[in-house]
Amino acid sequence: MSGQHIFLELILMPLLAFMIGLFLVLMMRKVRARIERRVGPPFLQPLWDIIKLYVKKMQISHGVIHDLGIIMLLGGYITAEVFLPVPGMSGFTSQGDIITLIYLMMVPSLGLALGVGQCANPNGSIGISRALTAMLAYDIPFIVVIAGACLYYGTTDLTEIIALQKSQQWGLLSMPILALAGLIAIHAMLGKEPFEIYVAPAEIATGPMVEMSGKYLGSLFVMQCLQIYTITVLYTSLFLGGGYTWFDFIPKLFLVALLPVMITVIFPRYKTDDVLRWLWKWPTGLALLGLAIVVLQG
Amino acid sequence: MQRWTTILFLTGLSIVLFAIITPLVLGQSPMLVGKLINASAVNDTGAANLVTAVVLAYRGLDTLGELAILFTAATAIGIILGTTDKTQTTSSPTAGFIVATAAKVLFPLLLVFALYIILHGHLTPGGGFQGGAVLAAAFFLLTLADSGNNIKHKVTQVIEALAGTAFIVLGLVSFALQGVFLQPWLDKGELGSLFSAGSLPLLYLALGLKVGAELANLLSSLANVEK
Amino acid sequence: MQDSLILLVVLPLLLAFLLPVIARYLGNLSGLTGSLLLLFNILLLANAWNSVGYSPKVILLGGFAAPLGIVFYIDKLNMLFAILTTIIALLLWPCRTHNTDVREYVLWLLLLAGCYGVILSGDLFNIYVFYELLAVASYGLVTLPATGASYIAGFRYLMISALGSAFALLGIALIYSFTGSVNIAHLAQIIPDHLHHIWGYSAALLLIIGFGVKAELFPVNFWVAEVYSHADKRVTALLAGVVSKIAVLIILRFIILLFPWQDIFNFLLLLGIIGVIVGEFAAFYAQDLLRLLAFSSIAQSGLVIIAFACATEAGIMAGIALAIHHLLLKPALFLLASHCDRSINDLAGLAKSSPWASALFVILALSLLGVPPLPGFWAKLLLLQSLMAEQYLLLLVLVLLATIVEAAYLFRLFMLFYQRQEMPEQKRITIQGQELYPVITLSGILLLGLFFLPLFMDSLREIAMQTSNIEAYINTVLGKVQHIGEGNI
Amino acid sequence: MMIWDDIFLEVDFWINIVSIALIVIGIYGIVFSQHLLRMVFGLGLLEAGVNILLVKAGYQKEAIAPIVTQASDTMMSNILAATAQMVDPVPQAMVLTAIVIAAGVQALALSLVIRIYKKYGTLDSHVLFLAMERDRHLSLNQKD
Amino acid sequence: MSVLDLDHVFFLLIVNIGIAVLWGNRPFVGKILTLLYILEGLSILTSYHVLLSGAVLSSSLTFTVMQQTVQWQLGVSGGFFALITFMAAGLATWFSSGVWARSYAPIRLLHSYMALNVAAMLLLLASNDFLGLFIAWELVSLVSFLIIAINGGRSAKAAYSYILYAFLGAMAILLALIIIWNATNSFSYVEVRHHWSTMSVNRQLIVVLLLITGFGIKMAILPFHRWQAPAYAYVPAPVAAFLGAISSRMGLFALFIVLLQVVGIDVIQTLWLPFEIINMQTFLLWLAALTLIIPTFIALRQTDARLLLAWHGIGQGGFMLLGILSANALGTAGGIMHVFNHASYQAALFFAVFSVSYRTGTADLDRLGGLVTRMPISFTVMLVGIIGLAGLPPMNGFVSKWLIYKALLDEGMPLLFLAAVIGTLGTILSVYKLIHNTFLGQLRLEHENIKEVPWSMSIPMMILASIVFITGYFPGLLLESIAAMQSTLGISVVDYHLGGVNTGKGNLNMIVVVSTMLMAIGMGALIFFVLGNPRKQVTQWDNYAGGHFLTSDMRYQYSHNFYPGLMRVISPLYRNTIFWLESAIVSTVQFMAHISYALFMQANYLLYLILLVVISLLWVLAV
Repeated sequence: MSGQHIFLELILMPLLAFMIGLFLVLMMRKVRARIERRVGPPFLQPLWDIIKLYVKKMQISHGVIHDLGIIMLLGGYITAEVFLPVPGMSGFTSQGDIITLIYLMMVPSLGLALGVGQCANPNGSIGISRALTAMLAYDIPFIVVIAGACLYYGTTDLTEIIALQKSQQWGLLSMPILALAGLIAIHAMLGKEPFEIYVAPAEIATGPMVEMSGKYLGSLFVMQCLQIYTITVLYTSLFLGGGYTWFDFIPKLFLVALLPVMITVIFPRYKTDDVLRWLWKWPTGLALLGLAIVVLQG
Repeated sequence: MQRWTTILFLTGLSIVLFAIITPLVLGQSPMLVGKLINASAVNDTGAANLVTAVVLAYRGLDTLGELAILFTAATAIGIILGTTDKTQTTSSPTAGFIVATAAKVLFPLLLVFALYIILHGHLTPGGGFQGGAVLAAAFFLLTLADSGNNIKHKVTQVIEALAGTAFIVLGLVSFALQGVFLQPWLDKGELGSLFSAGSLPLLYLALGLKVGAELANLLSSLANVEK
Repeated sequence: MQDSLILLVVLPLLLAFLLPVIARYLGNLSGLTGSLLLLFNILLLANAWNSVGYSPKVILLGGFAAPLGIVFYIDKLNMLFAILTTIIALLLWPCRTHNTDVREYVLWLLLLAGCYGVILSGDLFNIYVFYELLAVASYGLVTLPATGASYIAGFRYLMISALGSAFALLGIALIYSFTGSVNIAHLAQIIPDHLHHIWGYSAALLLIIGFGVKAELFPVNFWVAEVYSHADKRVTALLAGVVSKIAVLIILRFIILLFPWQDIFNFLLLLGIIGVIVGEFAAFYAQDLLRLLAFSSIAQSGLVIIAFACATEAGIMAGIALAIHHLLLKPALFLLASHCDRSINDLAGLAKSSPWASALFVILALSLLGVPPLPGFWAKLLLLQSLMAEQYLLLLVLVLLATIVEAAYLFRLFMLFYQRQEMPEQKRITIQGQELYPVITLSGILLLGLFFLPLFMDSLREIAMQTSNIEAYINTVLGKVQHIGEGNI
Repeated sequence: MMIWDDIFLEVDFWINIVSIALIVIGIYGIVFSQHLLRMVFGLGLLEAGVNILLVKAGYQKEAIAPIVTQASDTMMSNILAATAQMVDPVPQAMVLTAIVIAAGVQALALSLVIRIYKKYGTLDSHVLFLAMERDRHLSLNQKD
Repeated sequence: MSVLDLDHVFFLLIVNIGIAVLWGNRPFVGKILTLLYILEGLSILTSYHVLLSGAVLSSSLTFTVMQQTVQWQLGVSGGFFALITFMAAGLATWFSSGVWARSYAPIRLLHSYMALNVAAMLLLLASNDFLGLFIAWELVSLVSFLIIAINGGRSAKAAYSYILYAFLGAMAILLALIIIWNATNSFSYVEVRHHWSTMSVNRQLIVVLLLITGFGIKMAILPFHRWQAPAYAYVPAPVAAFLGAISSRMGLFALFIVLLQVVGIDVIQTLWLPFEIINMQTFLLWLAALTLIIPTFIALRQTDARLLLAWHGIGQGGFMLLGILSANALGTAGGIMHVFNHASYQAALFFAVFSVSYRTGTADLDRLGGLVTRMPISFTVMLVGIIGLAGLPPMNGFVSKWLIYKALLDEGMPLLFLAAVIGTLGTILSVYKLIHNTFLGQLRLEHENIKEVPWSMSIPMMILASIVFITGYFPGLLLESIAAMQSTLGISVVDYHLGGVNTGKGNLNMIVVVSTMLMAIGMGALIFFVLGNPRKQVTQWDNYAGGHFLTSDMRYQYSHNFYPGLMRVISPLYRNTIFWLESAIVSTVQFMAHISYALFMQANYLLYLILLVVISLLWVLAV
């Protein structure tokens, strides 16, 4: 792979991720609106929101670390994008496997925590402690799911997993329970309704976003798009056989993003303790059951 | 209750001891070494009284050890009771007139009797220890009679020391002559006569004097302990 | 010529008899004569050591052949213990202050003569007599400080020791009534196979308990705590270091030569291990330094007894190594501890007031504990190896647990010594220099021994081989005469 | 010589009884008594009992005392015949030493008892033990 | 320079001790000692290529006793650990050589104990057979007792409990040694490995368990972990860094040598615990996993920064053991690499925490906050440290964690993988709490005029931070010596390249990962700073407070009980059973001591003598 080819992919992958992410966010808001029997936002609304925030005159910063946190936020997900297997572009998928990806996804949450910490607002700190507790909550079932998958496939390299699924059957069919548990875990990772204590708009006063305004809030929206994209691509490549061509890849992503939205609409918000207890009880139980099946199958 | 435990304990102890002692029927014990000594004692040491032969010749070191123990006991008592100066000693009541006169009469007799026992140690039963005891009794009789004229500790100590050294020197001489410590030397003389059995009577003499002086010293220090 | 070794016993007695008389003329020289005599003893032993060479020698007392007369048996082990006793006695010799009674020297000399007699003698009753000489001399020495408490401690010590001697005498009577002889070599031929029944066992038990009093065997070592904390420091050092090891030596001779039966070994192992555990735990609870060291010496002699009780050659080697290590170490500790005779928490901050003494105490205690580079570790390693060879796993574990308890109370002491906050001025303890000379020489010997460790280990192995070789013992003592007069046992 | 034998057994039995009685009483005296003096006497009895057993070990049946009396004829042969009949002299020598040792130890014990009585005025071993501990405690604390 | 053999290093160490003891309290001596440590490190580095090729640095320190020749020589594994020791010691002495020395009275003691510690540790690392190992082991435990007890008071108590645990360990090792001696009557590793199978199976089991207890105590494996946290927290700064970095890893080194080289991992896999429930390797792995999880979640609750870090030290120790015992090339490589990584960022974190407490006087998380504006360098060092400790990509912690996770997955132990990840997540939470409560949030009034720590203290911190980043960027540097180590031990070797590892099933190239991260952060910064209007700096009181006006006298900071939700869920799990177990043992010992003392203090003790005589005679009659 020649140098500039790599460089091109380095630029192209995050951009593509951002665009697909925007459409995913749009789709989510559209579907949610439809369910709530309202029209929903126009086509490019998420993009406009970001642009509106970026062009704001008053950009309030609480210190260097506040900015550094946001940059770490964006940087973390941009790096993750490069390692995700996307049809047609290999990027650096061969240089880092799924464990690297999991850790790369933790870097942004640490960046966000640092940024919010610098704002010296206790409400922000409370929000961050809730965010990290939630991370602890949803990461455990997710890790069990990944352990099960890797054990089943025998490898932790995503491109190989996709190739295996192409030759055999989709992960969804071979490990249904794990796939289900994975879905619930992803649901929590996206910070959607029952588990959205730390990003919920109503909790804005006590959430991490309390001191974020202007382009800081904008970058958070960018992060949200990239996050949705990363998580859905990860899930598809693990259980839905990844994308052979762009035409079957995009619908899979939208499908994966669609299911959580359907659930979020009808649920109220859990408190942090209940998030912990629920996530450690049901999805983890399911995942462990799936893991047991995988292990027993040998 | 305490009474019963002691009785129980004592009967238990006596049964145990009895079980150990019974097989040793009197008279049947094997005289392994005894026979040899009986056979060779007379011509080895020339002493008529075989016990003295054993005490002084065959097992001379035991007797030396024994002497040392008595001497240690005496010195230890000397330190503990510390009767170096007689000024504060309690003046026990002077014995009655009968005891005083009897003491004066008996003292020389006892002396003669003690010396007889010591000197004839190798011929007739008795010897240094028994003679020494009688000697001490003689002197103690005097202190009993009237506590005033106490045994002069200086003198007894000197006798004691000299007698002890005499005993050891006799042994050392035999060491110098024959290279073996405490071996009976000097000619054995004919059996049964006073001057027979080589150096044994001399050893017994030294032994007797030492024991006599020591016991006298011991008894007097026990008798009049300082206030 | 090694026959002259008899002088070891005789000269101290001669000097003891003469000293009260000639002390007036010698004046303060009398202390010196004692040490001169000891130097002479060392010379005697030195030229005897290389002349003994490999085969052990015999001295016939009174020129009579073995079973008749008394016999002194000279072999490497006895010589080693004799030399060590002389060195320790020389170092601990009471220096002459204005009020020391000359009779104290007499008692020391008599004790010394008793020690030599017990080490060298090869005759059962003779050992008993010299052991008794040792005992009576130690009664006298214990009551030297003339305080009421020392009298009571002396009396209780006398009582238990006299009771022990009575049992020993009963044992000798039993043995004599069965075998008719008291010479150890002669008995060694008869007892092991003929007396292997309950009377032989009971004789063995009585003898071991009798001589166990001085060897600090478990049930009979109640006197140790009282006597060591009330007696004079040099006497305690001598008793704890030398005398207890000599008593253990006697028990070693008995169980190797006279009673080589497994039941007796088990009995001794049991008593030994109880002694170790109870000793260590009592030391953990002890409130003052002297009593702590007394209990630790109970534990140490328990270890030596255990080593000897597994009567293999390795066991004997371990026992000798432990005995020598403790013999050199404990007197030094007692001399150091005698100055800080306070309850333990008054010792806080000792390192500030007398840094050298506390540093020395720490090093010696670490060697006692068995911390590797120090000699104590090698002795303990030998013990553990011999225990393992005999597959006594439980004993091994208990010994190690006891070491941990020992570490607990020793380190508690070190923490106290090196505490930061200052002690009030008047409670400060300072140890003068000249008191430390014997301690420094002793620890010097110990640490020097470290450099000659391989050489030392080989000679120890050689001594152990010679001791455990029973036939050699019988042949040298009885000459080539076999089984004199079987007698109707 | 039947009579001689059963008389002989009778004597042996009685000697055993006496010696064991002495030993047991001695031990009782030492262990169970609280009075120091009684302990010393107990010791004496114990030593006596043991000495009896020691002497008994030397006795031979129908043997005579080990003293050569017919001093007149110095013929070696009949002296040998005489000594063959003799009792074993070695235990007698040993007993001699044991008795003197016992005497020495008891004298020392008595002097200690005197000294203790002078100092504490009592001879009860429990009281004395507590007194010793108290002295020890005092000497530990007030030494400056 | 010609190949230096070990004698030069020993000589330098003795010079070290001499200088420290004689002129410890001179101002310039700290710098000389640092130079000496660095010189020693370099001397090993120069002859490191010899070690890599499997040769050995021999020394003339040998003696033979009981037909055993005890010889000291440094292999590649010893060399690797020695490098870490010298790095830690050098930087710690550098930290304490400057201004800090004036604030610490017994500086002479500190320098001499540090020198003694390094010497003892090198002796341990160079030991070549069981006897040499045990001698050095006792020396190390004694000397670390000294250095732990340096502050007196609280740390003296911690040191006392440490030395008791250490002696328990030492006795366990001695027992194992004796059992081995009985089977093979030799102490050399080769001989023991050769004769190992002659021992009966349950004796092998006992020996392995004893060795693990013995060495595990120093590493604070679970049942014996109570002594380490206070011991490593209440000591002065350089000592805490040194101990945290390397001291408890001596246990790991010994375990690593004994279990892998002598006993062999295959033997451990075949050894079954009684009743065949679980084989030894799984038992140990689960023990290591528990040692990772429980201390980490205890650390979560700590309010004192030093204790929090000390508890994390114990947790990461469990992680290393997890790696080493995974019997997989990647796992062992990860385990050893984690030793280096942990040494680097633990020391950095301790330095950062102590520099904060040097300036503010306290390390209590509830009384700090907002210091990032005042102490930027300490903040960056702590940031790098916590990213390393949490094991996030750019730093070296991630590489060793990745290796161990990959090994656990490849070996088919998903539950252990889960346990390890739980441990890591707990680390991330507690580590964020550390940096948030000290540096972020509201700056307190009294810390207004806090300045950054002087250069002599901040340079070592920065060096450590850079080491953490560089070894993260190029893990090959470490993997090279680790591969050499694995080959000398005869276990499967990891195939590495400068950037990382490529196994067949998913590989890692840190050069790519880190460079993409830097590029991505560059892009993020580009987007963030270029687009949108210039930023306006705002003071900490210009915050949203629901309409209230923030004033400086009101403490507007959230740091106490940082994870309330999590704590409510898992607080029932904190039952500290080990604490009750420990105090139960202590009270039984005291009770037995009281009994045996009373046993001796008897007025009428002759009774016991007579009882013994009667009982023994009865026993004789019964026989």
